[in-house]
Amino acid sequence: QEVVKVGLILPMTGPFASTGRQVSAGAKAFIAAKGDTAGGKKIELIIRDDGGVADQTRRIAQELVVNEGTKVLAGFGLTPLAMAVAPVATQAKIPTVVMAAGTAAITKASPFITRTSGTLPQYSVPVGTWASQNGIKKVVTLVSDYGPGVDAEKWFTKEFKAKGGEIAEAVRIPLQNPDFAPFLQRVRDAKPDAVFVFLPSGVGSLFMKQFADRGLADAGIKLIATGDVTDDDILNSMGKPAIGTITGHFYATSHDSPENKAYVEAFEKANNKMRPNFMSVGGYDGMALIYNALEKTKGDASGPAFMEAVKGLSWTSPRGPVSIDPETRDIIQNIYIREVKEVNGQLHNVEFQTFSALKDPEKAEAK
Amino acid sequence: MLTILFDGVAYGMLLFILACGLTVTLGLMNFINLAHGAFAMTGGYVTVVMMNRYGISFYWCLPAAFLITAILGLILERTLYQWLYRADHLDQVLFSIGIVFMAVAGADYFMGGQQQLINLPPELSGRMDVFGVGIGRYRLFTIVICAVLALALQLILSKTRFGSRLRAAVDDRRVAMGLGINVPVVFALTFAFGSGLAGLGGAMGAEILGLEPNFPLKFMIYFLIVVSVGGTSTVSGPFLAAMLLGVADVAGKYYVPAIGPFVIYALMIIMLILRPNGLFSRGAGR
Amino acid sequence: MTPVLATENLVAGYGEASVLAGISLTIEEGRTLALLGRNGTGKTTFVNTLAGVTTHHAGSIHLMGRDVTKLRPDRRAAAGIGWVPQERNIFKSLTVEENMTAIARPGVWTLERVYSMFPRLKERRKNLGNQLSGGEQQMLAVGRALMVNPKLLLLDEPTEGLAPIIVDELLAAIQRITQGEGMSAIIIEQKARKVLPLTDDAVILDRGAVVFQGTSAQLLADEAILGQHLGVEKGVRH
Amino acid sequence: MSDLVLETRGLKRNFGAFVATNDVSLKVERGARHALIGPNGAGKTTLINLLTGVIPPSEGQVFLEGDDITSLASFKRVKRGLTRTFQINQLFNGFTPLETVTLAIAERNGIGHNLWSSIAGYGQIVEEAAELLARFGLASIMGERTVILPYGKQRLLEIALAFASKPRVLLLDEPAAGVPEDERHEVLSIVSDLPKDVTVLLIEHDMDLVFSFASRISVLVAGAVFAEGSVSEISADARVKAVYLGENA
Amino acid sequence: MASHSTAAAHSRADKLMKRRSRIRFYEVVIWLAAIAAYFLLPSKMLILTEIAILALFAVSLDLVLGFAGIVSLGHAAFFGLGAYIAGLVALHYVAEPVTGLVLAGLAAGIFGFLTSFLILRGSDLTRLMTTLGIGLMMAELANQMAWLTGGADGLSGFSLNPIFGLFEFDLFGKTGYVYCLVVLFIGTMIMRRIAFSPFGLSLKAIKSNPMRAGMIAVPARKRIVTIYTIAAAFAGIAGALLAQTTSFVSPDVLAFHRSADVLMVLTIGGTGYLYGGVFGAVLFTLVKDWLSVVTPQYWMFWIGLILVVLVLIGRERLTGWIGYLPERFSKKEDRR
Ligand SMILES: Nc1ncnc2c1ncn2[C@@H]1O[C@H](COP(=O)(O)OP(=O)(O)OP(=O)(O)O)[C@@H](O)[C@H]1O
Ligand SMILES: Nc1ncnc2c1ncn2[C@@H]1O[C@H](COP(=O)(O)OP(=O)(O)OP(=O)(O)O)[C@@H](O)[C@H]1O
Ligand SMILES: [Mg+2]
Ligand SMILES: [Mg+2]
Repeated sequence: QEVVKVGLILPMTGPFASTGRQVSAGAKAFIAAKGDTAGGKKIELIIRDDGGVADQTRRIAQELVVNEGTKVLAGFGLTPLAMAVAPVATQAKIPTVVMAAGTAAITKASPFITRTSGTLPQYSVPVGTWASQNGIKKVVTLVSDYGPGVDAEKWFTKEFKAKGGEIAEAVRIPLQNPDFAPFLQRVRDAKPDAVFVFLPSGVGSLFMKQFADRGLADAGIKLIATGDVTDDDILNSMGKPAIGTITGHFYATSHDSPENKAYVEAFEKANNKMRPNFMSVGGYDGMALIYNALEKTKGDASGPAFMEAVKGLSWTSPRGPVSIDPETRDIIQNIYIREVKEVNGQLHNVEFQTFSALKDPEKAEAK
Repeated sequence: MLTILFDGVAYGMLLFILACGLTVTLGLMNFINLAHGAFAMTGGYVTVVMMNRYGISFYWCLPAAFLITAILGLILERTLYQWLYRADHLDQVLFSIGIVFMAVAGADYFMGGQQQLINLPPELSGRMDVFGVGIGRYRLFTIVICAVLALALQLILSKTRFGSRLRAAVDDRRVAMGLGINVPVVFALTFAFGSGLAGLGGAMGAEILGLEPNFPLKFMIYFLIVVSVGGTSTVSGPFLAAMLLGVADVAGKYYVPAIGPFVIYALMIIMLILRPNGLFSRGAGR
Repeated sequence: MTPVLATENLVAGYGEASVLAGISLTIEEGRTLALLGRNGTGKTTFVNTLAGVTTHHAGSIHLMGRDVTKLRPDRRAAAGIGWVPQERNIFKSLTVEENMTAIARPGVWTLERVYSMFPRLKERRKNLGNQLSGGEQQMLAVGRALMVNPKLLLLDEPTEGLAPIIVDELLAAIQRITQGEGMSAIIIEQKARKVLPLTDDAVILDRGAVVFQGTSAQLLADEAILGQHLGVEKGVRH
Repeated sequence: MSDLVLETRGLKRNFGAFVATNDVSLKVERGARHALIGPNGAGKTTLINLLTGVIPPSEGQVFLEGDDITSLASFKRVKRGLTRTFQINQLFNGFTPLETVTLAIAERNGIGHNLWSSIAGYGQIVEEAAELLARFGLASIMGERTVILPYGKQRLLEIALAFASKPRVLLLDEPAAGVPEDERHEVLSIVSDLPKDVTVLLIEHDMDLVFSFASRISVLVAGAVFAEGSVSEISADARVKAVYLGENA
Repeated sequence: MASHSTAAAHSRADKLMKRRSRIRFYEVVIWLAAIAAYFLLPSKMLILTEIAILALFAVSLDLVLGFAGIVSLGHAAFFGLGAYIAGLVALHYVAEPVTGLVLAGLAAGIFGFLTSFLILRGSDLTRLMTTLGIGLMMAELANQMAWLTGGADGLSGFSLNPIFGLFEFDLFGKTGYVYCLVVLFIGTMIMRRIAFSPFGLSLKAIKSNPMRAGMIAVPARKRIVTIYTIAAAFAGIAGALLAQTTSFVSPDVLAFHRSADVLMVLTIGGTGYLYGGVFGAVLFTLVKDWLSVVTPQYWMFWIGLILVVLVLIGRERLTGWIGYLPERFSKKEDRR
């Protein structure tokens, strides 16, 4: 039986190690559930750590392709890591599945890149829609000062303003920033109805505590955010302050579907009670995409054939129905608006509104 | 306005608590211990485990974090660190970075990679209004602890013989021994004390700075900034430096957010150019 | 009476290499010993061995009857040895006063007394160790050793770099202390003629071994030995 | 005739409130063998530090051959022919004596900034270094690392290194300290053999050496010039005896 | 008699000085091994390329640290600047690699010259922190000037023409390796000349005892500025190599860990003899790569353990033997 090697390159160490952990666990969960053959080929996963450093990612990718004969590349925790691999993908014609990084532009960098996570514009826009429909007039945006943050700020603002809202102030927080005090104080002093936040997961939880401590909620400022801030993985430890936060995202552990129930159960069992979060689903669906595409090509993993098969693929993921946009190779999926609630003594993102089958708005607009 | 000042002071104090253990090991013992953050992290994890797993009160966690980290420091000093006092600085850097790496991976292995959060007792969370100035309770608590600590440290080092014995031992170990100073004991105690302070800092900082395996690497730079700007020969230097940096950083980010991230580095470089040996270097001050 | 110091066939050096080739000598209470010899003959090594900072190979050291051969240096200081190292080794980040108080032990020697012996130190007492002139450092090294309140004072070239008038005072003071207070001392000195009139006994080392042992007066009278082992000529004036 | 080589005018230096050098106006003539003595802490080393630019003065000026050099960097003073030895050896521990001296000669010849040719290619400079080392009896150990040399040899290297810069004014700070008694005079005789137009200023507490070497003596007390004169004048001066020489001299 | 001994001293001195700069046995071995690797390890080109780049970066740091004694935790500022310049040049102007390399070296050199004035004063710790601050500010700047640098997403979308229009970069990284190796070789040879020149010796004097160096007429500041500029230029060239071989630049090239890594690499290999950077780069990269394949999540622990053990047993033992055999050989010959 022939083997198709899938190289999974992720930050397993360093500040973004939790991304690597979740994505790889999701990918493994898929193989555990669906077996290791697809399209008549045996699938072999090779996991490598890039420490979140772009030139490492690129070198590892190149080595996997050249030395290990890897047919598919996958993983990529952060935008620059994916960007660094794009030339390799193009030059070697290697299908490349982005499972975590979220900046819109990635799929434009190479025709061999596809994505199973989501883009920041994709889940920032619905938050803007929801806010404007729910009596919020004046908002301060507060985002991490780097690519994804800027994306989130831009698309939320665009949607919110278009629907008649007012942005009182746009605050950006440096990536290396131990204390949120000055930024929160700025928010407080602007007296908005709500603050829209994007911060990478982990940082978000710290933010949440300081948000509560500073009494912003008491001052009548509502917290709305992208789902990264209320990452299911650590949501529980954020405690009471998180309750009531409204976020938009493509996946919640508590998503109500049989596929998801099975997924969560298997995942928690295999990973010592760790909750699967949106990153893990990116990994899981990445494998699903690879399997489906290989089934379609009957095991042909060569770049052009594989990518042709990828276009228009659709399947039911733990997060709900998803498909791959044939034009942009980006994912089309539902975005849910959720509220943090206590369920059986555990904190959960509870979905209460669905925006169905959204495309990445940036690429949609570009046309 | 005053709230910003207050926040800045509190942030500075937090920096000081975290860095003052380093003032002891780097400043007084002249050992470049980049693993300082690893001790701080230990203190943080001690608190997390005690509070979250065993439900012990935060107030008991602080002394426990100090003690447990101090004991850990003592053990490491006796087994490893003591061989490196006379090594050159690059060796110390390499060695302590090695310790950091091991600590980071170890914490990941035992505690998992995610952010650890603690829930403070209610009287420490939230904020109160004092004459219209919003004051975070925990921040106030930090300031008080820190002020007490700084004062105590200053007294121990300047008013007791222990301080001068320690510096003598650092200046010239051989002759200090020959003149009757029990150098190994002095060093071991000091190192344990410095580690203990780091642990305390970690325990107090976890609330605001967060705690995850990369803590020692992430905050190493901040400790070093405080100690280098403050100078290594006094406690009051780093204390003032921490305040200054805290206030400047917070105010900078509040008033001029566009250049916020540069403020602390620029300030550091300027200070270092003006006072290359720290705010109160013993050489220049007298 | 037990002698203050008795060494028996002492062999010591640095690491594997031995510098001292078996030295046996004794010092009685209240007596001063001039330790002479050319460059590199092991004078410093001998004194450092007594202070405990070299590698001991063989032989024994008894301090007031107590075997201190295996004691750590800091224990020896407690047992009554005060040491003025040849290179002074002032603690550079301590002030003059801290240099002395850091190692002080209770006894007749107090800060006041050291200051009255070296008024210069009192004037500079807030100065850091590395901000002293060469001679001031030398004074401080001596003062510091006295603050240990030792039974046996080891002085390694204590007059180097001192003004002539201070040299005279220092040597006279040591003579006074030893005779008056029962302290014993070993003085290493380059200028034999200068120190011999003020000491009781004398020892000359050559290649780590004792080549002359006797009273200072005997040695001073013996031009042949002085010339042979110390290269001291008759005509040198002082 | 009386050609002033080195002159200070109202030189002052404070350390905090403490005045280490107090209004020193010193004149040294070309070719002089001038000694500087005084109690410990009188400010002799400080004065040398001021003359050579190791520390800047608080007030006053320094003139070298008529030019004001008060704010000139050390290395530029050396280029103008003013150099010194240190009371406590200041050597390059990891260097061999040969490398040490070769570098000094290379700098004197202005090729120190050359970063392209190998230093070994400058045959004349190496030759000169070898000669100088031989003159100080250091030839046999020229390839050893300085730090492991016996103290006496290091002391000689310290002096040889000052010679390597071919000074026209040489300041010696207790050159004989740590050198055994019977070798002290040898060291000073090498200094005495310098060409007649080289000026030497010597600090020393060994009066045998001072009196046999110097032609003129300045006595410094508490930072200020206390007395100045010929050997016989100073050695007979009762005030100098009282503050510095003591009765034995 | 006397003239005879002077003559003997002279010939001895001549021999000793010549011996200093003689090409050592291990140097030849290194370069031969590097060439052999091209033929013997075709599947390892990428990691070898990475080693070559890191080696050049580390050797350039050695000029500053090992020779002038200036510790720097911000050397990545020059590396990163070089990388960005090379990337921008390729993106907007010429895609010919050597041109980009030269321009990157120049830009980094100029930046090195400008910042060198900040590190003239102060203790080790002060310099460590000043350089660190400069590095961090550069990293933040790269993040903020997204219009030029692409911000956190990095600078991509450029590709390079064949070198001199002849040798095309291939997916196996063969061209890349040869390209980097040649640059490393030329760079090391240039730095080697500098090391054994009067200038190089004067740097070591400044490092060993700055006060005395001044007293033998060494203009310390000028020399430090010069060497810092040169080292910055080489670091910039190393950065440019990275950008060109990966066709990508992200703010990561300026990150703190890069400065720390290179310091670590150099320390492992040993400072002050140039090849320390090369040995360190080889060891560090191979061990790290091996460990991160064996245990992707916990390799840091083992690297840490290795560092600790390395220091405890004495890191000079790792590289001390390198110069030893040939040294011994010539010493014997010397005794005769
Ligand atoms: N740290 C050391 N390591 C190895 N050998 C040493 C060390 N210190 C001294 N020696 C050697 O020991 C021998 C004796 O040296 P010592 O310092 O005891 O002589 P000394 O009589 O005090 O001479 P001086 O009059 O120069 O002070 C010398 O040959 C010297 O080279
Ligand atoms: N950096 C400094 N800070 C404070 N005081 C200093 C400093 N340097 C020197 N001094 C003081 O200045 C005085 C003069 O010192 P200097 O070294 O010039 O004396 P000296 O005449 O050379 O004495 P000696 O003969 O003992 O070497 C001393 O009392 C010394 O303590
Ligand atoms: Mg001696
Ligand atoms: Mg002096």
